[in-house]
Amino acid sequence: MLQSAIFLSYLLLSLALLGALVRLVRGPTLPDRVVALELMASLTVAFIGIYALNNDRPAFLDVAMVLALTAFLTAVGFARYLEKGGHRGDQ
Amino acid sequence: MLTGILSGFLLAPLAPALHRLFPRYSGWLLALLPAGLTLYFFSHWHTVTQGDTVMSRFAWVPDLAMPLSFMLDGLSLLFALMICAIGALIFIYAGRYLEGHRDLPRLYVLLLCFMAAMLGVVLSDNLIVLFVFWELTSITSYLLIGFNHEDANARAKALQGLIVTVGGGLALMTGFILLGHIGGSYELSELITRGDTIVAHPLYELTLVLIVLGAFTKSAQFPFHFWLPNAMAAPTPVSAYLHSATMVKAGIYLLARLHPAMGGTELWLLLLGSAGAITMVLGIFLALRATGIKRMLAYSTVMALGTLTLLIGLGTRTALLAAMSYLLAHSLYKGALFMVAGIIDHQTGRKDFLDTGGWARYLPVTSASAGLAALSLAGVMPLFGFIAKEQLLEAGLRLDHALAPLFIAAIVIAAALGVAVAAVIAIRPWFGKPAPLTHTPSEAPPAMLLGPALLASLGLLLGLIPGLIDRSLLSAAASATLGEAVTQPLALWHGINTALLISIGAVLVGLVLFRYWQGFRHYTRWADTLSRFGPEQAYHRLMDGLVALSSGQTRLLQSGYLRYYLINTLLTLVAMVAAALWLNPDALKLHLDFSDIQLHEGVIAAVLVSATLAAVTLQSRLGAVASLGAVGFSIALLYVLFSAPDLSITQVLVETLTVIMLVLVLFRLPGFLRLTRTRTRLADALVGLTVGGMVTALLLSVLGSRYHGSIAHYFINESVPAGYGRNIVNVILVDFRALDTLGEIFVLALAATGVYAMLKLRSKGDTTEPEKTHD
Amino acid sequence: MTSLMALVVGVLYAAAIYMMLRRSIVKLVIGLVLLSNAANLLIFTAAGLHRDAPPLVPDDAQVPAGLVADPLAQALILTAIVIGFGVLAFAVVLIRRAYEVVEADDMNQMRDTDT
Amino acid sequence: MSPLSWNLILALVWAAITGNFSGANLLVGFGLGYLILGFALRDVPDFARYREKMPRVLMLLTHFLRDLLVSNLRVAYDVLTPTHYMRPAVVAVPLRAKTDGAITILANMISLTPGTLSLDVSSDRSVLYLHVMYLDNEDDLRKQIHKLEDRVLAVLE
Amino acid sequence: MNLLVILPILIPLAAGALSLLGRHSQRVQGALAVIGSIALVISAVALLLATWEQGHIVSELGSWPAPFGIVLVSDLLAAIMVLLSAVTGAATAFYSLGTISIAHRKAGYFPLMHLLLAGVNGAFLTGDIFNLYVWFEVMLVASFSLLILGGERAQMEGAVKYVTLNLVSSALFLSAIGLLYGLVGTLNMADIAVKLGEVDTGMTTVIAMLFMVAFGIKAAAFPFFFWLPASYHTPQVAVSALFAGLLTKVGVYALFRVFTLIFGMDDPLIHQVLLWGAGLTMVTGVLGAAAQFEFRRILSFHIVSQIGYMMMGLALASVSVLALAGGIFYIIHHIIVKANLFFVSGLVYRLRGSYELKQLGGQYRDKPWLALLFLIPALSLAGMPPLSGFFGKFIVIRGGVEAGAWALVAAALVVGLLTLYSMTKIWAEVFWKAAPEPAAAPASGSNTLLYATVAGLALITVAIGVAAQPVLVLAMATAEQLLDPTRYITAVLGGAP
Amino acid sequence: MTRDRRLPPPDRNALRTQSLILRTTGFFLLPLLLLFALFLLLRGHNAPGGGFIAGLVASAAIAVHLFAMSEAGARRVLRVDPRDLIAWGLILALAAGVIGLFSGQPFLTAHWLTVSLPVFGELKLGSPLLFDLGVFLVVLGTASTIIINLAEQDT
Amino acid sequence: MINDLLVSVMMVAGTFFMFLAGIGVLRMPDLLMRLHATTKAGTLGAGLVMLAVATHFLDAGVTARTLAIILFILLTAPVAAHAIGRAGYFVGVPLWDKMLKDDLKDRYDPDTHILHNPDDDKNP
Ligand code: NA
Ligand code: NA
Repeated sequence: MLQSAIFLSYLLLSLALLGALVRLVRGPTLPDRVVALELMASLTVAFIGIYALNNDRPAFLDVAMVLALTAFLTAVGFARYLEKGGHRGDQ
Repeated sequence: MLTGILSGFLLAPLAPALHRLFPRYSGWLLALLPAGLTLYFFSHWHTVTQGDTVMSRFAWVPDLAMPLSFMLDGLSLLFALMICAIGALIFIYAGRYLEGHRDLPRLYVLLLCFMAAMLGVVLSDNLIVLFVFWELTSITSYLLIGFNHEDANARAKALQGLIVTVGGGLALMTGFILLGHIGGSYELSELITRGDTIVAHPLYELTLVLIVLGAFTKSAQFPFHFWLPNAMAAPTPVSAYLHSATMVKAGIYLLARLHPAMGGTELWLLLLGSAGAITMVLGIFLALRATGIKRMLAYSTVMALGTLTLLIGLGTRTALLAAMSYLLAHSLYKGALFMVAGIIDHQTGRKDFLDTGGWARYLPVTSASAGLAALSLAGVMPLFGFIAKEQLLEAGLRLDHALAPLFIAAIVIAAALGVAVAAVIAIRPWFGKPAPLTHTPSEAPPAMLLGPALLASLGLLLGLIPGLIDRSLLSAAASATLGEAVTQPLALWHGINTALLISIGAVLVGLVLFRYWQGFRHYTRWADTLSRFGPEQAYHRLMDGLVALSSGQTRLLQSGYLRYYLINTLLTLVAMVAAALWLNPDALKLHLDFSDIQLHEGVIAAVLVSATLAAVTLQSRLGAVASLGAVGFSIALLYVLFSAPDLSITQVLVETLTVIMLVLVLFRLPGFLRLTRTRTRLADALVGLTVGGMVTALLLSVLGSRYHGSIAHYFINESVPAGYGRNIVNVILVDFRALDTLGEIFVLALAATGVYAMLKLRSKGDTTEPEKTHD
Repeated sequence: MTSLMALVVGVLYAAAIYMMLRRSIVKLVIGLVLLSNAANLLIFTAAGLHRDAPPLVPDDAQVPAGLVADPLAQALILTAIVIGFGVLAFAVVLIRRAYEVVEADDMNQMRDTDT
Repeated sequence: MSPLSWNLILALVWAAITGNFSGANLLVGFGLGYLILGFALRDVPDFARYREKMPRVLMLLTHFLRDLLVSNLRVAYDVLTPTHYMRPAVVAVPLRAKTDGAITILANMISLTPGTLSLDVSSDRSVLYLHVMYLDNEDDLRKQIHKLEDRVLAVLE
Repeated sequence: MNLLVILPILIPLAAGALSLLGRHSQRVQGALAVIGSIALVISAVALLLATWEQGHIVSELGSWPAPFGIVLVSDLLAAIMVLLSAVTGAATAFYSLGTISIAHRKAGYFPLMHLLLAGVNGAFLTGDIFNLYVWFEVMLVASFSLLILGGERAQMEGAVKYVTLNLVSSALFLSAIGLLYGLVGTLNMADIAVKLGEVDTGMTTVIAMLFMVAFGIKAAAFPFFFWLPASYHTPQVAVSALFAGLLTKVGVYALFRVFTLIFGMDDPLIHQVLLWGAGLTMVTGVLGAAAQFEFRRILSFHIVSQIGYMMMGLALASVSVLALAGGIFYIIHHIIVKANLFFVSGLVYRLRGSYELKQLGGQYRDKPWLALLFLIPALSLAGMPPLSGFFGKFIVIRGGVEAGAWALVAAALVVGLLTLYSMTKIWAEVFWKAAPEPAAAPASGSNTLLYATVAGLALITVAIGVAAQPVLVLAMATAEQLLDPTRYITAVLGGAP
Repeated sequence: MTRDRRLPPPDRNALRTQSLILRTTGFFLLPLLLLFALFLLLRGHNAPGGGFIAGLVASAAIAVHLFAMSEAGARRVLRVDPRDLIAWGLILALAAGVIGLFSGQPFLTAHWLTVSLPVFGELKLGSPLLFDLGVFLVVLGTASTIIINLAEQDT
Repeated sequence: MINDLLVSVMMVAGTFFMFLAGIGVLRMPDLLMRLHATTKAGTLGAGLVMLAVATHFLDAGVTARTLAIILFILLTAPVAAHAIGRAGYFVGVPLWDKMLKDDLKDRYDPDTHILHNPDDDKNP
């Protein structure tokens, strides 16, 4: 059962990842892409969680921890760029 | 002997100080060195003329078989005496000629170095050491010719001389290396005993051609003759020295020196004979066409050098003795004549024969010296030049060779034209209608008269009493050149023979030519047209071509387009790898196996590739940056999936900081423009795919051919027991391979310093101070 | 999976080079980032891929149980990542300053120094 | 320095002296620190009300988690239903919370609760701008926000 | 003895770190520059002497045994290179004290200089291929930072190309290391040599090509030299000199090291590629210079050209020991002479305010000593006897004749002549020609230190020529050592590898 | 208008440009991140972490503060010039390597002290840990130098 | 067994929410609505997965770490959403045309960066 659940989880995460990827590529605006990137970071956290669980490797949770704590910086950076008037036409 | 040679170099740096102490007598004082050296070489007169050789040897670079070894035999002695004796006169002359000239001390320095280098050339026993001095003469003569360095013409001519002589020198060096190789020694004293071996060697021809090329350039043989008259840009004392006894004679010396080792073959005769004959005819013809005093003298030197080359080429006993006599005679009269030319210029300011005339009464000593020297040039009794010319004719007449008629013709033509040239020199400035001058010229000071007078008188003295040298110095020199003893007396009078008749005929024809000198010049104007296709033009074409070629190459290679540089680099890489694979086809192992891929792995790889493509294709810069973030996350996930937690964390963090940096920087930069055409982009994509494909192929091949276990097992086993850490990667980083990490943190420190410097240190012209941040 | 990774690495190299050949210096920098990642993944793959075997020693053992992934390759890559970061930081600021003095993001306008 | 900071420091000190920086140990350290600050040091003015606050924090968290769950079910609904059911709007909600900390916590919690997303606070801190997915009744919305605000203020004031 | 191997790295590292810390104090910076560079020279001399005595000195860093830990290995080549870098470094330090502005010092000039030397020495001494990469990067980033110090437009433009192409080289190097590690699972160069000897795979040659390109870019060999002429004339002249002397030579060193120790020169492809590379590098470099009319650009192109001579020595190594020794002799000569010529260009710039030949002139009249100090390295560069360059060229060519590489010998000869052409061009334009217009106000400050530096290097040039024998003995011993890699391998891995 | 007295006085300029929410969260995240960085540093020898990773996380903390507050604020957090951090980090790492030289061992030879603590037994303290601390400082100093100086150019 | 069931349920639920976030970010009509999807679903999804991990290992250390992760996500996700949403709104990303109301419209002054409250309109 656990194995099926893990498989299902991987599948769902993979699909979500593809969704985020499509949004990242399609945009249409920079904030849209950033939202997609943030989601990818969250998905990565979840991915690592499933992986750690599946392989009994709690050590990898540290990766998730770092990601959870720092990924939002990217969004903040992009936001700063936008608010400071960085190239408006650049979507 | 080493001291003797080095003394010139050692005195050189002191010359300016000496000049500052005794500005009026510096020439006389400096002349003491060559005079002393002359005496020193005279001290060996007896030994050497007996046929013995004085050797001396000091270690220098034994591993290159380069001892400082010197040899004083008849040939060397003849040259050394000329170099030192004429050198002494030149110093005295120059001290007066250039009195008050601000660069006179520098001239002394260069002359001393040049003299020392010249001595080195004629005394060296070792080929390579000889070459060292040979090149030194080229360099010092370059600096001497360019003495009037603010004159663009002087600079250009100096360069011309240098390029020609050093170019030949390079051939010479190779020739010497080969000669040493095939002769089994770099010592001349050894080589001259191994002539048979050398001549028989398969590399002989190549060696000879290379060496002869070196000698010809130095001695201004056709087609390299053009640099010599152009070297007249030098001040007169320099010309006098370079043309009489030294520089240009170095090539002659070398040919004479190598005659026993390399001479006597058909090729030798052909090369030297033909070049010499052409050069002598061409030289004297051009001399007679010239009107500039120094120019005419210079071309007559070309003729003399051709004559000498021809004689050495003939290589017979008579020819070689003739060569030695001619050599000495030429040095005496040419030295005198150049100094006379200098006196004319110094006292009257005239440099062209056409601007001279009728000055004999004002310059009695000068004109007498000029007359004597010119007669020697013309080969008129009873001067030493006559004896030399008789010998020359004899040598030609006795030659038993298919080309002999041609050589004789050349000799005769040269003799006849030579008389005309001599007549111009001996008559034109001194007699006839006085050329108008603003002031009445006065006789030159004694320091300047000493040289021409002495040299011209010596020509007379030796003509009258050839016994002073014939069986001693000249025989010894000729013996050395021939490689066996020569004891042939010289005499002014041989009775009436063919040579004498030719001589007389030549004088008559020469006088006629002098009479119709202007007519001769007029009817030979075609020569100017012809010279447009001559070797000097070739030189200019070559130099222009060089610059054009190099600009073209630079435009092509160093185009400034980074894209071009990168493509060039990468495609070369691909080509090299392809060549390696072509030669080792078994290396390529392209077994693709996708059976073990798990779903999520495949998806992550797909995301990685898609995000990469997005980063490449998105028109939004920040979108591309965001895609880079996605690439980073995918890679971090791959690191997780394949057991690299530390890498994953680092990747995530570095990616985040990278994105932040890019965002901070891109703020200022404009958006992407579509700058390149589709075709260019396709080409670039092809380059990228080629390299990418190559990397994939190599990676697969490596994975297919790996066979060794990794040294990693050591770290895995020792991490806890010896490194006291359970994170093996970290133990490697801070202990097992801490030096890598140490270097790496220094990289970071350097990057930070560079970034700081770029942001804080602005150039003076940089106006882009931080501008308003919003629009 | 190594085959797939080899392909992925190839794609990364191709993309990196394509970007570096563009005229925009910003794209050049993006190319550099990709190139650095590509080289790291190349080493990672060349050293062999191991699922579920992080090079960590359990608390109660002197050596890891069973096979673990190559820690040396990981250490090398970690070093390379950090060096790459330093270099990239430099490059990023360089293009910014280059843009400021040249006033263009176009490599083709940076040809003055080459004659 | 706030009691919470003290508590965190104590947790770290605990981890340091035990030589074990595992999460569990830090948690133990935090708990021990809470006990020390809330009970042993309750006479120190700074820590006087620290003990009572903890339960309120837990209350807040409970409510919040429930909201979070609900909001996600709502999102599930949103995502899976056709878009034309949505009634989005940007609404200004007056704020009673005055401190930066309170406003921030409130805003962040709002972002994680059903149908609302904090966009920004006006520069004079009087109004919070929200993006709402389903604007049925503005007053209901304000009430709902104020209820959350009360709970936050109870913990912080 | 362990200490001697690490000191040439440790001294500049420490000097750099302390200099960074004391960046606000000019006195500290100056003292560190002087003490650091002198200490480095002393340690380098000691290392060379010790290496001469012992053959190979090996230090296993961290006491971890080879091939697991990183080893530093000093053989004669490494020790010679370290000494050259120390001398160049010292010259640069003294020259810099007289020329580098306060603003640039505050921006970190001296730490960068120290660390550049550390990177260079690390590259020379390491016995580990990945560690070589790390030192390359240290050197590279230091050079990046030095290159842009000043922030002029030309510097930025040049730096973009320099940085990009060198990063490509680094990426290639790293990739090659990765592939090599994948193949043999080790990083210690001696161990790699042993293991590759046991592998029978064509991948060896393929990977060798990657290394050749990676190092070829660093060495500015044909057709990878583009970055050099684009950038070397742009930074502070002391920086140019340091780069000119050292940086490309690290690439050459790496070629010498890797292609004598790891990849056999008996591979026909490697041999051919090196031969062609050497010839084309010589010719294209010297032709590049012929079109230039800027002092430092001319010198820069000549760096490229002369890399060709060094490569020629390596290319012929399998046929002629003398050629390899010639290559080594050439490196020794070139580093000193090239740095010195750049220093001279800097002096001229201080006097006349330009590097453009057309705007220069009159220096022979005004500064005869400077003229002499130019002439010595210039003639040496052109291979005029009896200066150092003559012997370098002569030995290489003699090796070429021994090996029967006629085309290459011819190229080397012609290139020598064209080098002389370039040098006389500078001489005629800068020194002989009358100054075209009054000089811009000469740079303030005393030039005594600069003259002393230039004179010191010129003296070395003359000394290498006049006392060529000991240098040649050293070069021969080095060449023989390189051609017998088993000694290196035994020294590193012990008797039974 | 009341202001939370526990918060540092925001720059006048920064107050207007940055959101209150971001600023306040940033204030709380800073110590959290720094603590986390120290945690990663200390346990890096035995679990994922170490000087690099810790240094990068600490740099992220500085970046958070910079975005949330201001460049000056970020500098204040560090208290020293980040370039001094770099220098000290380098010196520390070098010193850790030099220790071995004094006992005649090669550079970078590790030296370990076993500290016995009354409660928790033996603790291994060694030069590699000092080295890692140096790495931490350099990474932190470098990233901070770059980010802060870049950000300062923008304002 | 019970544990595995619990773990499976939490895991699938969590990843399902994340899946929804993925669908949401793709399907939602404008930036702000996409943010709703990712912020809430992303947070809950990751949180549930982490709880599943904690439940699976039942180890104090792991639990502490998973709780830390959840805490970090709760702290950072809304801030990120706020930052992006606010920036996106202010730079004028197109919003869904069926929006009912916009109290924020024209309240932001990009020059002074002052965000006015609605009362300011009455006494400007
Ligand atoms: Na490292
Ligand atoms: Na260089």
